[in-house]
Amino acid sequence: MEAHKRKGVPIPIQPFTEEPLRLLDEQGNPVVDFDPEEHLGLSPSRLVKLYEDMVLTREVDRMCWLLQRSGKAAFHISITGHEGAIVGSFYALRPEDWINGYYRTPPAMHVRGIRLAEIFAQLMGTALDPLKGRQMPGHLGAKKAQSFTYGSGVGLAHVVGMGMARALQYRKTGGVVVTYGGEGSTSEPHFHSALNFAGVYRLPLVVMIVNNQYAISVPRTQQTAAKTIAEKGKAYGLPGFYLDGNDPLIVYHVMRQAADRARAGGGPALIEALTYRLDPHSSADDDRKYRSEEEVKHWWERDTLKRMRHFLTLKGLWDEEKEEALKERVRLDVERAVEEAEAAGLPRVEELFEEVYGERPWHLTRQWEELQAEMQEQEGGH
Amino acid sequence: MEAHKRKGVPIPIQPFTEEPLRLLDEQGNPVVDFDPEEHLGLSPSRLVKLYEDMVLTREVDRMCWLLQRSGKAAFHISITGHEGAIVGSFYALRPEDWINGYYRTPPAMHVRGIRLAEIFAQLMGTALDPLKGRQMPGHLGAKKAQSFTYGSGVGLAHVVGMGMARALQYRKTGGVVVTYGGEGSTSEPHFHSALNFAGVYRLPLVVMIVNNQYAISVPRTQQTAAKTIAEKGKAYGLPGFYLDGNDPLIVYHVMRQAADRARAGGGPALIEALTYRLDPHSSADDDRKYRSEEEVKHWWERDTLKRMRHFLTLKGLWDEEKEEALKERVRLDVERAVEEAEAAGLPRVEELFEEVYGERPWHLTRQWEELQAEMQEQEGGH
Amino acid sequence: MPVMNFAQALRDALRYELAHDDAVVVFGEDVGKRGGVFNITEGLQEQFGEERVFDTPLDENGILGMAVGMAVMGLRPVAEIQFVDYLWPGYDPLYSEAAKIRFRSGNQFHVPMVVRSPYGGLVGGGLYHSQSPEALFAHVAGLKVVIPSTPSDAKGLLIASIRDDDPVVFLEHKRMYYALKEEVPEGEHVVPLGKARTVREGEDVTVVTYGMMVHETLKAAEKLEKEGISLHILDLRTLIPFDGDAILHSLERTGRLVIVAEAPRTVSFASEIAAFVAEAAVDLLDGPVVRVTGWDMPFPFKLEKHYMPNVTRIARGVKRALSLLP
Amino acid sequence: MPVMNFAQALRDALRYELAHDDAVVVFGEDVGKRGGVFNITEGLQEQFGEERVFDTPLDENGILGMAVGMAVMGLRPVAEIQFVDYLWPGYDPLYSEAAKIRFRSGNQFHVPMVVRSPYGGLVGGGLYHSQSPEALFAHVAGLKVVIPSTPSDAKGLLIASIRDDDPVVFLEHKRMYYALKEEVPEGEHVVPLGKARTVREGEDVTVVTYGMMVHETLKAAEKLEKEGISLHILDLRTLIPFDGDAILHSLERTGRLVIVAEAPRTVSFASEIAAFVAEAAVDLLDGPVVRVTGWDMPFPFKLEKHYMPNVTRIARGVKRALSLLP
Ligand SMILES: Cc1ncc(C[n+]2csc(CCOP(=O)(O)OP(=O)(O)O)c2C)c(N)n1
Ligand SMILES: Cc1ncc(C[n+]2csc(CCOP(=O)(O)OP(=O)(O)O)c2C)c(N)n1
Ligand SMILES: [Mg+2]
Ligand SMILES: [Mg+2]
Repeated sequence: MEAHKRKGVPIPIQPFTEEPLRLLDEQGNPVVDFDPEEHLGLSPSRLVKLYEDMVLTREVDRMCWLLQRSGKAAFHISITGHEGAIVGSFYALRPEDWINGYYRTPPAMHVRGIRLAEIFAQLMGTALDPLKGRQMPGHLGAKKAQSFTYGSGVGLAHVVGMGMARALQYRKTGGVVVTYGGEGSTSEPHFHSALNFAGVYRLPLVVMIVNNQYAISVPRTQQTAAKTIAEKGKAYGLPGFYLDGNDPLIVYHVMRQAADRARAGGGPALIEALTYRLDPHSSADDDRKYRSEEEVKHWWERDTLKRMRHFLTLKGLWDEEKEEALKERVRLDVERAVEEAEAAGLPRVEELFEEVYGERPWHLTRQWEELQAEMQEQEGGH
Repeated sequence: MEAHKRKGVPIPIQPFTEEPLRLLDEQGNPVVDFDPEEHLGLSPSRLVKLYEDMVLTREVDRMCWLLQRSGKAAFHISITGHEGAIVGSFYALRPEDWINGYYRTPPAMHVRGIRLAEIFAQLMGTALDPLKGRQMPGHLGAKKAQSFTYGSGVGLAHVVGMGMARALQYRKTGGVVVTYGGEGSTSEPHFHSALNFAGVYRLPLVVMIVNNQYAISVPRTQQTAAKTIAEKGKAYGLPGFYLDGNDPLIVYHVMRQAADRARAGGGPALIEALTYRLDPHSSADDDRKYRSEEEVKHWWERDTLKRMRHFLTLKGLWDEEKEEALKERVRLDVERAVEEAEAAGLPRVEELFEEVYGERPWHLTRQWEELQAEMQEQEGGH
Repeated sequence: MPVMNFAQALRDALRYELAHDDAVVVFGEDVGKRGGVFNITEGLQEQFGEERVFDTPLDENGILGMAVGMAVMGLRPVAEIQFVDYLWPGYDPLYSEAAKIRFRSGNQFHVPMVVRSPYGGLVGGGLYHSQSPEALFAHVAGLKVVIPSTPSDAKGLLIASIRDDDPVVFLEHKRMYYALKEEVPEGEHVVPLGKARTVREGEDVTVVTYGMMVHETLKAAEKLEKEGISLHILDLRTLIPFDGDAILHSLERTGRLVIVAEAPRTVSFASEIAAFVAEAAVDLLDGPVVRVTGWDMPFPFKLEKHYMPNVTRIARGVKRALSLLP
Repeated sequence: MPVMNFAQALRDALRYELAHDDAVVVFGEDVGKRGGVFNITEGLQEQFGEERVFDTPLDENGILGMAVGMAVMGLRPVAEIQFVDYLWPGYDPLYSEAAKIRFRSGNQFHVPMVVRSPYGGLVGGGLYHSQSPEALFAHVAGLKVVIPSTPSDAKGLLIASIRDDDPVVFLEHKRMYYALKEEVPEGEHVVPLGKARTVREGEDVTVVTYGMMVHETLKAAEKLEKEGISLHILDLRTLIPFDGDAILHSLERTGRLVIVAEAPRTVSFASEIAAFVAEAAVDLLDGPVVRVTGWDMPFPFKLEKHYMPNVTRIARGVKRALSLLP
């Protein structure tokens, strides 16, 4: 989350376009003439780091799948395919900003300053997990990383994030809140309430919709009859930007402008980043029931990682050798993190009873005593 | 609800205008050259009847206030000022259509075929009330009038009405559901859910928003940052029409077209009828706390009744004499209806226990026995 | 009779009702092509078409609001909520509309809808895939609440619920879907609402339970049998209205009462049964009424086994009811 | 000490906390310029400005979602829900977020918010302006529930609730706002959560109650006194966590228990108290535990007086507890 230098003339962007905004085409070639440093404020080294973080995120995700398949994690819900939208948007934020993520953000949370070992600890529910093993995999958040803890109910991040933005506005911190959700989350009442309140109070809120075209099996067209998700901003008097979410640079660029506008008091924004879920919905899903192999293949060919790599290569910032070295480094980091996470052991039972309220009320004390007696009996082998 | 002849070339209408659509100006002069019969399908006699029903509605409303002030009604919530929007829209519907009204529709329910005496019975909770005295004043509905019973929670009419429309679509009745609510109701989640589902399933639903510029004390600008309420249709892929709600003719005209389009399978629509609440929010409100006398006066001068009367007079369909005769007739009808409603007496206590479920379960039988014993003791004067 | 698991029995009930009453429609998130995330509605869209069995947008408020509106117009909607933990955005249409429409309309309208939803823990699902919130439906006058514990009951109670003229919340323990098999009657099979099932006859302690806890209680009964304690187990099947007579009848013999349910304890359905007995038949009680329940905390993930009532907890509860433990 | 009615006492508490802690913010429908539909927040926006006291759009989901978000960032939001009957569109942020954030975040975040809302009947308000849904909050682990019965408690408990680090649902009987007056301490006045108040000492029957029913119970006590029956009345004040010790302590003397509350009976808070006693102290009971409550039906309009617990119903309940009535 290190603050980065900002410079240059930003490339202008418009809300409510019919086609997604992009800087890179599907192969990764620039569609307009731009200089990342001058126009986006992304230095060559940061550009490279952005790519490296996308690759690391993908590798974290692959490791999550492995841990799930080997029974060490109860469940996994994948980020694969969404890295451009998620890592790209994380890069646009400042230290004073907050995020309210969703189940696809955890593998990228190292970008927000959460350690890899903590990411895996959350996945496996070990004692190193900032959430103390209280939540299923896919729910990582950490106060130190200014990342709220996601709570499973689709859409709630938007309405709670709206309240967080109201607090930042009240305290005049200059911070912005970015909430995340899939396009399915726009159907929930929470999206509606969040955008409506944000519009009325001109809150420093950016609602980031990662539109991967399915909500489990339900296709985007059955989710809403709106032409684009971005267009929903009109219902609340705020701009909606429709982006190619597999282009990390347009995501970065639009998020930065939307966030800066919001922090300056210009009010909230809605961003729709169009992408595709390359994996099944989760480890509990069978996506062959509702979509074709060809469709999935079509989108693998447009994978955001490839696009970014191609662009870096074009710019002379990347080659095969660097790619190999990166892969190796990442593999080691990931493996070490998993080991550390596993070594941490189980969370403590008594803490369950201590952290329902700030002070434990008498009835929870009694229930804890009941449980202790029960555990003793179980250990005693009765 | 008598079906009326439809003829002529309709005047074209556009969604999403910046200014409200109207056929009559603020005084009641036509703003375009149109013939009510040819262009709207409103014969001279129906045009007159529309006005007469608006006047009757106003007089019912005044009587409700009197009954409230004299203690015979616990509460009243006024339609005064909204007659053009509400009666005008009722006139556009067909016998196969349904409405899901709100607390401002009851004084106009005679247009839907509910007897005046029933309207007052609901207000006072007497045995003639179709709702058997179960609801506060302002909640009238009746199955025989294809008017669902309103339930107090702002916005719920929209989402339940959406389900009613889904049933009509499923049964292929050719009917349309019109749901009603103030502009405040567009903030509730129910509005969002209703429009989103309606868009996805292309339901025969028209959501009619009677925008009277305040939700109790909260002005429209604090309700949403959207430019118009009508614009919210874009979030759901459906047309939103912004109308001058004090012009009953544009309301009639747009509602008829929207309903006909919906019944033909063309999908749902949103209508915003801009008007003004001339009375306090309800008998429990003090509107001087949040708006000026001048503002109220400004809008009294633009009263929908005046406008319609002026237009009828222009057309040679109305004069002072007719007005006097109408007032006298209406006064008598209203008085007789109040007498009949009062004479009906109280609803029956045992029915309370019989109508929670279709069959009374044992625990309600026991509770009814408890209450009977209690009532006997009270009568016995213990 | 064919052998079916819980999921198959539910599907059989839906198929039967869809085939025999064109007022029945089935919908929810992913219930169409995908057949539901637990595959309960698998094949139904193919068989009955998209008008009868369909997907909805991701919005429980829309789902339940739509169900209410369809029901008041005379259809018999069966709405699936993907996990009962996710029902709450749609609680208003259920609480404020479905439960109150018959009453408030003076019996002009009624709401023959069913809300089916998986509930319950021990599935590695953490806070939001494990809850048992039946109390939040059972408190709401106008709703009925049904929780089956066997495949045969699942079918018979679901058919009865669909045919019932009032709104029914029908909760299915997700851990039972594929874990439990038994013979289930083919075709017409109705288990009337409001009648408990005697799972096991016994002398010493009456245990009132429902849903998956029926099976845990049976295991505890076997264990306790060896210690010379005999349990009389009642599976309520319907929580609202519950079978009060069956409870009192059994208590006449045992004089001891334990209620087993996995929901948190305070203001729970277990509390209701305890209160009912303390009010209606305190004289029958020879010892304390014991609630064996989950704890008053959000449902944990990693340590869920310490949350869920288990054989040890049930056995300890029984012993408390017998005053063998403090 | 100044004499205040219930409404003034609440306003005094809000004013005091607004003045002393800039983390406190007050909002809801019509609470700004209009001062709330019951005038509780009258004058506060003028005094503290629109950033501290403000109106919201007509959306309880937005109101409660916003409150949760503000609270996790360290503010102390006090959200008004205009009538508790209208809270349900916003139940999800309360149930799924506010109640569970401390636990699920491993204590990283907590939610020091207060939801104030008028509840209760006998105001000519019918189904949707009269309900007492405290059970639906009390069942939710992670929430606290407070219901004051006097102006002085209203102030002291509201201040305690605002300072509490967990989410508190604070219900105010709307019929008491302007009906009740008493001396209320000026300035700092904190009534700790979780402690019952002994309203009246007595020997024969313990009556546990809260909110407006405290006053109805007092009237019944006067009537029963003449018949030679003496009531010991406990006003719980806090429902979660409730003061179990005070109840048991009183029962040791009386051996008889009646709970009086206007909510519907089944799975109610009254059921919880009955269950608690049947579990913890059945030996103390010399007769049935009696729940004097509203009926299990939607709240009626015209016939509401037959719904509400009244002196006759309470007195009959007391006699049942004494086995003087069947
Ligand atoms: C309120 C609620 N309803 C249902 C679910 C179950 N569920 C989890 S993810 C999901 C689909 C979400 O789709 P989308 O918002 O498009 O995000 P994606 O998974 O595609 O990234 C559903 C239905 C839930 N978590 N919360
Ligand atoms: C869910 C809900 N919240 C609050 C209320 C209380 N209430 C009744 S009418 C009203 C204002 C409605 O404003 P609007 O929708 O603009 O309609 P209008 O009264 O102006 O016609 C409010 C807040 C309610 N009935 N339901
Ligand atoms: Mg998606
Ligand atoms: Mg209004």
